[in-house]
Amino acid sequence: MAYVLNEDQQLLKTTAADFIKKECPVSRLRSLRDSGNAGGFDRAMWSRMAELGWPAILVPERHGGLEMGMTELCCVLEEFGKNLVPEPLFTSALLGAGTLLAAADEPHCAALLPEIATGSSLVTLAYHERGSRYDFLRTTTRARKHGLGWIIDGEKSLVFDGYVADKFIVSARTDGGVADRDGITLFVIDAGAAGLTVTKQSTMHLRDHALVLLAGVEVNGAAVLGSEGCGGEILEDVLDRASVGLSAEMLGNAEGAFEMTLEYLKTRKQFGVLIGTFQALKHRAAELFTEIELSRSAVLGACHALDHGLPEARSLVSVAKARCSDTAVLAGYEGIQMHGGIGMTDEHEIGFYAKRAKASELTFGDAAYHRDRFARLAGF
Amino acid sequence: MAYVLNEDQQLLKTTAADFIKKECPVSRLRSLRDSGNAGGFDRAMWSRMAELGWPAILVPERHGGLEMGMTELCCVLEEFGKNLVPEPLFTSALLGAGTLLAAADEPHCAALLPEIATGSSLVTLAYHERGSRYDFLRTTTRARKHGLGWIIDGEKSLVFDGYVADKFIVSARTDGGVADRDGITLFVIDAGAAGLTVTKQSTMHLRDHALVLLAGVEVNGAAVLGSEGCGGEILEDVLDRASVGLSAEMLGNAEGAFEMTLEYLKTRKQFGVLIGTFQALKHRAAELFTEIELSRSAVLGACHALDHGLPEARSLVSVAKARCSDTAVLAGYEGIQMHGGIGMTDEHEIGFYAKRAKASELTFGDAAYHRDRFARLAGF
Amino acid sequence: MADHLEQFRERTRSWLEQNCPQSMRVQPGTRAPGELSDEVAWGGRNEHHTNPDVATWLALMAERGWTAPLWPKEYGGGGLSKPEAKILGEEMRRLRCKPALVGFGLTMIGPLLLEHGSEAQKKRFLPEVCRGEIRWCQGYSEPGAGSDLAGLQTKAELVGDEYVLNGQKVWTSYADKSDWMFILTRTDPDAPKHTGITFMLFDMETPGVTVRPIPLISGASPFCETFLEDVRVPKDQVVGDVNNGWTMAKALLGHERSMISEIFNEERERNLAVEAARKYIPGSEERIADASLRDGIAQLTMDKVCLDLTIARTKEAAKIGHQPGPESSIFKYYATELNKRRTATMVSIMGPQGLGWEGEGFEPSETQAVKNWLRARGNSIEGGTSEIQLNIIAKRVLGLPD
Amino acid sequence: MADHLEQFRERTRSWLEQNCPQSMRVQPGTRAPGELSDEVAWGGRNEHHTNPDVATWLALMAERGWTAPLWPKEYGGGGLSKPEAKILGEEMRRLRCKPALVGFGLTMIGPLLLEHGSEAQKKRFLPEVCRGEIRWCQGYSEPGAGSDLAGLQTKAELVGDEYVLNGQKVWTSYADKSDWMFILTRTDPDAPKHTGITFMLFDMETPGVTVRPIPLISGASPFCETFLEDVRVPKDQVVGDVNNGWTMAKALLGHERSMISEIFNEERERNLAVEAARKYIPGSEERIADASLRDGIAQLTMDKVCLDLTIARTKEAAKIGHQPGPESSIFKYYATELNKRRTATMVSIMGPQGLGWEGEGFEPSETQAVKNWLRARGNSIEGGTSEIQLNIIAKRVLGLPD
Repeated sequence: MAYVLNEDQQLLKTTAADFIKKECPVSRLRSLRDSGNAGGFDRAMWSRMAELGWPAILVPERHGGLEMGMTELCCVLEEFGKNLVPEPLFTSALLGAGTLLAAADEPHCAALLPEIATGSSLVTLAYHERGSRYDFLRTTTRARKHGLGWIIDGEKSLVFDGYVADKFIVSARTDGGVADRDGITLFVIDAGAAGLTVTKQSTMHLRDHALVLLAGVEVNGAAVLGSEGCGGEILEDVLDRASVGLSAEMLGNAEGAFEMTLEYLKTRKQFGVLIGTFQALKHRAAELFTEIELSRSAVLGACHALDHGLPEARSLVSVAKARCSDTAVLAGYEGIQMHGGIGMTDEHEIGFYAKRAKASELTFGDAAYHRDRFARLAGF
Repeated sequence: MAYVLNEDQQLLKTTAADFIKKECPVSRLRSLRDSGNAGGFDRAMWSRMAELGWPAILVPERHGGLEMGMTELCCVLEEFGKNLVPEPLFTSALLGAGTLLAAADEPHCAALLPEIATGSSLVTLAYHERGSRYDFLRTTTRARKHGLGWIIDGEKSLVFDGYVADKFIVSARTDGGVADRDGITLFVIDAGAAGLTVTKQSTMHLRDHALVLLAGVEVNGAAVLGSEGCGGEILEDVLDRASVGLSAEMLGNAEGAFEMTLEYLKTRKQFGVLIGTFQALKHRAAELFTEIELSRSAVLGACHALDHGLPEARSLVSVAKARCSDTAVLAGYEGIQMHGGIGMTDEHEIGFYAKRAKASELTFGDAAYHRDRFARLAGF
Repeated sequence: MADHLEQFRERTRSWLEQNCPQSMRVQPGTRAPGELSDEVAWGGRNEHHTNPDVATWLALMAERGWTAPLWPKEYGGGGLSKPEAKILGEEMRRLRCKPALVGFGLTMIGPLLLEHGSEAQKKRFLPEVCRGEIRWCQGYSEPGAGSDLAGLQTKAELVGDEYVLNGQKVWTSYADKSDWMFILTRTDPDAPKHTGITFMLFDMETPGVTVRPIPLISGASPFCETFLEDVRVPKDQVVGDVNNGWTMAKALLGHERSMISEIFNEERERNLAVEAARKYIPGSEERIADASLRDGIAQLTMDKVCLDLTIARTKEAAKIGHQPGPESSIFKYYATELNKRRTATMVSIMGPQGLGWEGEGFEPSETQAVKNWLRARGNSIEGGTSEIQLNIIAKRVLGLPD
Repeated sequence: MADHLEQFRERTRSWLEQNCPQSMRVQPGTRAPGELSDEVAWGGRNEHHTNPDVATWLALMAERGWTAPLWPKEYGGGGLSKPEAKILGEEMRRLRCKPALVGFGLTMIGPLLLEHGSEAQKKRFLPEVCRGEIRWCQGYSEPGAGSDLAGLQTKAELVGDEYVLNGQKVWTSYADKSDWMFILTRTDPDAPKHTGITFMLFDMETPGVTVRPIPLISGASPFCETFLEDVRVPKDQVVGDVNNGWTMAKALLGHERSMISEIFNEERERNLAVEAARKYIPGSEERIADASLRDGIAQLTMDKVCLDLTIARTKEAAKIGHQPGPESSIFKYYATELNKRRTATMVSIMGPQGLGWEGEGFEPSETQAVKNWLRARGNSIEGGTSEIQLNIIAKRVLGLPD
């Protein structure tokens, strides 16, 4: 079965759905926000999730993981998206473990993956720079040789969960021009390294992003992840996976917003009747349902292609990211509009879905970017 | 008043509307088509229209015309569009008289405009070539000097009313590369010229287009319209006016299709109720109404700018052509869909509107072409 | 068991290799939805093929009952088990054999008779269906009852042992080429509209039946109007119970919907739009030069991928025994809307050449693209309008109130 | 006559030149819809301005009655004729004078009292309005009655000479800054819903009134909830007849709609999107490098041109005496939908910088663009949802049946 979950996958998904519904409903996001929680999430909750094995999903068994695939990880991420769960599964499993796996660097994997799998260490990826838009190759951060090690200078922006991460994987240019594919090297750097400053960034979707400043950060030669100059390829691989993971989250966003909206259509009365009886709203709801089903297929298709190393994987990644971006944003928009006045207020959760969806759309390339990438891959 | 018709304009429009409603309702188009009418239109009817002064609208008084502007011409063309009237007002007033006026060539104007004004001569413009898409500068037809005259070779396609025209204004390259702006020269050629072959083209919207083959056509030096090599500029001017004229027709198309559809919504019953009570259809009808009102403004705005020689005229031409193309096609589509099964059949006139709208969309540049032109004119 | 199946496979393969004419093995080309192909047998007394292999292939297959492999042998079928029928299908695909017979007899009225028909009806009609001797058309829609099918008005009054039919049907595909019609009639005008409908069969040569083809905005079409004036139908030609025709109509309707959506799977549009763009838009050798169209083509292609993945997902679910839910309504809705966009984009790509209707100055591929575009406008009307599909999704899938 | 007007113009001009403070002549900047500007007087006891010229300018203008130039002098107005008022407006624009006073008192409740108020009410309230001593808010919407305004439930029971109000109002703009509220209440619970509604006025300091601001998805907002618990309103504060409040509400609602659509005219977005694109999309010095966004910006700009032309057309028609028909409903609908698209495009142009909410790593223009985008989502809800606008067009303009 390529696009239908098997029993194990279904069980994993149901377990996640039940746990999250009970422990992390969307209302919890507001409490965390309003309590001014610095980390944006709850460490005790994250430990419980680690016990359920979620950060270990992609990690090979030899490093203490479950050695499952993107399909399984996306089952859980979709449930996270449905309830806007703030715990850093996406960061840990994809940007952390995912980058280490894409680099296939055994020493670093052996050192870090077991800690990631148990949730005891949070590793994130610092690649994005202001002004680079969606071009992950555009890197002005520079690393220059210094004895047997390196000195790194630059700034990284919107680093996922950067404010609470234990380690950063930082992309820096060791060769080539600012937008070249070759000449980018990845470094594993401790959050406590001298010269590294982390500033929390306040973003609309309440994820814990950070600005990371590197001012003469010194690392030794072993800090290089993979090999020198090959960071571009690793980034493309991990960002493809991350795009699909985020797509699964956005699918969940759309479902969560849509469920909430359907419920409202079935209970809210105006002009003496339920607003769900208005045909114009019915048709829009049915159209949105159609988009959600197509988005689900796109995520399943991309996961299948990645898990089986199919040649069309990159194209399907772009299909999923474009589709899910459009659907999640539409679900947020329609959710607000159909809720009417209450949907405009900060008191109601529907607005959270719209913000999260828009933020995810603008991460790893929006729909227009991925349509263009799809066309390039197809040669037109 | 820039965008509201004055009393004279209103009178002209009402006269045209009344005449056309009575004499040329849309059902007449089918009769003409099914009778296999070679010219696509009725010469007796055309004479009556000439008596009303319509082909003389743009013609200066000194050449026997009414010396009015685009606003007035578009009032009548809109009514033509509402009923898909096949008589060649568009061709005669814009492509014929319009090109002569744009060239400001007094001898040719004096010779031809009086005949055009009375409807006794039909002059058309042969500029388009297969493979040139919307680039009116792309001209492979060549004219080479021969004594005091010229010899012309090439092929022109989709010449408006070419099958029944008395004279052609033909663009040919006398200098420069195939897509250059300079080096295009316009020639006035008699339909009976040796070497000129006219073949009728059967198009979906039942306009009388023709393929015009020029094989060693000889003309004398006086055949040049305007001056040698300046045809590119003249073409841009006349095609701007023609685009607005066609936009007015498309506005009429949209109104005609919409009226027919509204009538159907108010009389057709399904599931025991009038289909016009279905909210989803109501909302779509209201959206279409909005588009039509915006299209009307776009046409009025472009006419005003052209008539007053405003600097934003070219931009407004593109606004009108893009908007009216989208609206007319939408009105045709919604018309067919809301009519249901009967809308799919050749028996019902709603399909004629969809075909005409699409054909006009694909003439002088579609909406995407004009968005791009608008952006270029605005410098982005 | 497995041995038996393996032997069956080998026997089938060798029989097919020996008997399927070469001209019936060509891979089916792309054809426009609703267009008649002259390369396969639709059956019936009005059919004539220039290629004699069509008739030969039909006769050979019918002799073995393999035009309807799963039907009982006594009714002219093959009497195969499901695994055997699957093997037959696989072997036919392997050799690229065309089907020996297609049409409503096999896909619609046959299965209905098997379930709801009387023994006499099965004996009378099914063998003729299997041998391709009778071609069927469907008399459902009426001028006054489009989306509201149950609002039909064609009257059938019982006079003695016969029903007397008066009324008019529209959108009868190939009524002009068919032998018999299965029809929905109103037998009880006083009953609520979904009851009082009866399903019956009659010969198109019965006196009082007049057929007139319907030209579409795209030109000629298989659709007809059928006028019924005092058409006498013996009451043993009623299928199922009198006044219970709506139940059967619903079953067949669902079937029609899924067929229409499968049509689009045949086409491989991906490259057609790109190829056309390279041809019609100057400077498109590398990237398509019109950025707006390029973006639109990418969107269309990606939408098609999503639709195909969704269909594959449902098929997989069906394989492991999940019932396809009413979600399958999104296929009809989405596939037809997508086809409308796709065909419109093809015309846009052609630019001014998209004006062509026929003859001078246009290539056949150009005029065909224009007709495909116009024909596609009907996709979201026939077989249940898009509006009806959205109503169904809203009600049955989303549970929104009436 | 013309002489008189010419003299009036000269006197007005010289008075304005001498009296309008320089700081009140700056051209109004672009401000986000619904945001409070501190540069003009809204009036009332809660208002404080850092710039003392605001109060000076108000006092000077109010003294001449020119805050409400067309109102009768006896109520504090200017008693000007229409031609005179027009001249005053022209001269103020010429000198770029800001209005001395703005708000609901002048635009909504004042005109209503002039038409429907008792003589006592006019004498009591209108002079205070003209002098900017009383600021008004509007108590219409309720949590259970959004688009269905007439479904309101706030109860007003007559007890002796007072109405006792109980209920809750939402979307009361600036309730926290206003002195008085004009409110719709239900005085006859048994009457059909459009009757049984009464329009009345009360002081926000009356015991039992509680106000709570409503934060929006975009952050802080002028909107409030107002809770009413046994609020006692003397019955001479009823405007018009008891149970006839719906008539007045409708008149005021139409007014609110046209105000909202005018807000968008203030903005000149054309260059903002293009400028942002050049800044955020690498390689956009000549043409904007992202073709899809470039196309989208062109579409938006052209749509805005069409909307502006349509508004200009209606204004011209009004000048020559045509009544603006219900077609003006398209302004609210189209302008708000356009603003939603426009603000969303601005965020898309910024790409990842469009995630910014506040503080580190983002420029103020970036976080403001994000908030504008979120705030705009409400444009198609407040003042009558887009759905309601489409209903109105379908019914009143197109005459489609209910």
